Amino acid sequence: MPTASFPGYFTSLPKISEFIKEIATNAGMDDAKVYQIRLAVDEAFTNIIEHAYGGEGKGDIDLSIEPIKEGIKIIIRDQGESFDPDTIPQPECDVSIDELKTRGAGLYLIHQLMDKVNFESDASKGNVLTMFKRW
Amino acid sequence: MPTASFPGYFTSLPKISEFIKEIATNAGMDDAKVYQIRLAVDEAFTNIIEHAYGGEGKGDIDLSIEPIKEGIKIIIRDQGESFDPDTIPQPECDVSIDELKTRGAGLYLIHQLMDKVNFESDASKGNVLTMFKRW
Amino acid sequence: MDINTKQYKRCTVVNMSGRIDANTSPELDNAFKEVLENGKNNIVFDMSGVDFVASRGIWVILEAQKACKQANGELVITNVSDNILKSLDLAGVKHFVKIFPDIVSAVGSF
Amino acid sequence: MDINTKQYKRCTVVNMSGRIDANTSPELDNAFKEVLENGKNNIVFDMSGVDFVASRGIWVILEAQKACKQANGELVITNVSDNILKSLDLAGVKHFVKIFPDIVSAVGSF
Ligand SMILES: Nc1ncnc2c1ncn2[C@@H]1O[C@H](COP(=O)(O)OP(=O)(O)O)[C@@H](O)[C@H]1O
Ligand SMILES: Nc1ncnc2c1ncn2[C@@H]1O[C@H](COP(=O)(O)OP(=O)(O)O)[C@@H](O)[C@H]1O
Repeated sequence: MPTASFPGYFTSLPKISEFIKEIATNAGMDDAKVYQIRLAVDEAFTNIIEHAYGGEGKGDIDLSIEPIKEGIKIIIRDQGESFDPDTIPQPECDVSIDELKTRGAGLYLIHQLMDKVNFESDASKGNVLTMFKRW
Repeated sequence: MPTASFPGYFTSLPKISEFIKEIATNAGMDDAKVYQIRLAVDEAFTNIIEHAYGGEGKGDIDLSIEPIKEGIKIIIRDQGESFDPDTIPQPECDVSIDELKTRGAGLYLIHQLMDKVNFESDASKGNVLTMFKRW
Repeated sequence: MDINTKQYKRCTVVNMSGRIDANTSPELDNAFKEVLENGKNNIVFDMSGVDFVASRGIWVILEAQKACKQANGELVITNVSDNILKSLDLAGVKHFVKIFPDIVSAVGSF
Repeated sequence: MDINTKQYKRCTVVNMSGRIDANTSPELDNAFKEVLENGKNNIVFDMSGVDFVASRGIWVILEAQKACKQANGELVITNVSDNILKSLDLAGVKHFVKIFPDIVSAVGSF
């Protein structure tokens, strides 16, 4: 199972994207789905840096990507603050451009892009985000 | 010396152009000059159909193209009315668009595009336009 | 030869492919006239597909420019190949018609 | 990443290449703000060179749209790749921003 650790900087994002792209493409995932996984992982990393660690350079993020029978499984771990995603409201798009609060689609996109998303916080293991995308 | 006879219709023009292009290109003329020869020949044919024959379908036009030491020589013959090119005034371009008489650059272009141009009328041979373009 | 016309907010793009000579220039002439008859007087003539222009073609372009200007509009041309550009220059076309390097700047000029 | 801006008569074309993510979106944000500070409020964002857009990029686009509209202008986007288009659709971008298939129709819409 390919695993890598990335420093919690936004400059890691293109490297993470390439890492996912290579493994998912070689595993046989089609281009559109590879893009969707890359985007979900990018959103997750950005949130961890910004919200769990509270900024860049506060900690590493571990990524593992595992092609399994039904699809590709992604596990992302960090040692930052934990949070409960169920408390986060969905973004609205039924509003005019002036009313639009221009933030907050990351979590929403992750759920839309991936077939399964699970978030767990554990005092010893830290935060673990597990995502799954079908072939 | 490649020679061909074309019926005096405007639909002959693309064929004449291809004929020139192939021979001049194969003879080693560069693309820009080949284009200039094609344009001069096109203008000459159009004038012959329109002015010497007074319309389409009135007679044939003979074309010969001869690569010589210094360049390419073109001879165009028709059996139409003869004319004296020296009597034709040069087109003006020092005028406003409204004053511009929008006709009459064919002869001017032929002279600009080719290095030598000679027109002869002869009762037995008809009209002979000889043009020359240096390599 | 193939002529297409596309209407944008402030101009009409006319594009043609192939040769503009004594045989085909009447069709181009008609295409320009149709645009003007529809009340449009800003024309971008996109020459990306044109590979040969005889003086008949030049006159059609200049006639169209005349008509556009008389209707307070303008005709501009774009995507002119090097060979054609040289012959348009010989005929003095640039004194009467703006030539843009690409269609975006031509459309964006209106 | 590379951002270029080109002014036309009625709109400014901004194009960017590469990724628009948390790392690079501030530069795009600045480019849009600069256009608006120059008194221009019609923007065509040409995404032909963009190969990845994260939600940060989407917000930059929507913020720019907000600012354009407040100045009585508009931002439109064009040349969006299929993958990016799908994610913009998920985020509901098309409710707020017109998407044109090519830059000529985008520029020609102003
Ligand atoms: N990994 C995380 N750790 C802590 N908080 C998070 C995390 N991911 C998201 N959040 C919280 O959820 C909110 C919504 O996240 P998101 O939809 O990605 O939008 P944004 O990050 O633009 O605010 C964030 O503002 C933050 O409060
Ligand atoms: N081959 C020819 N035979 C007879 N008259 C010609 C010939 N070529 C040109 N002319 C005369 O010269 C004039 C100018 O020709 P040209 O410059 O080609 O412009 P146009 O043909 O558009 O009038 C023509 O109007 C015609 O009177």
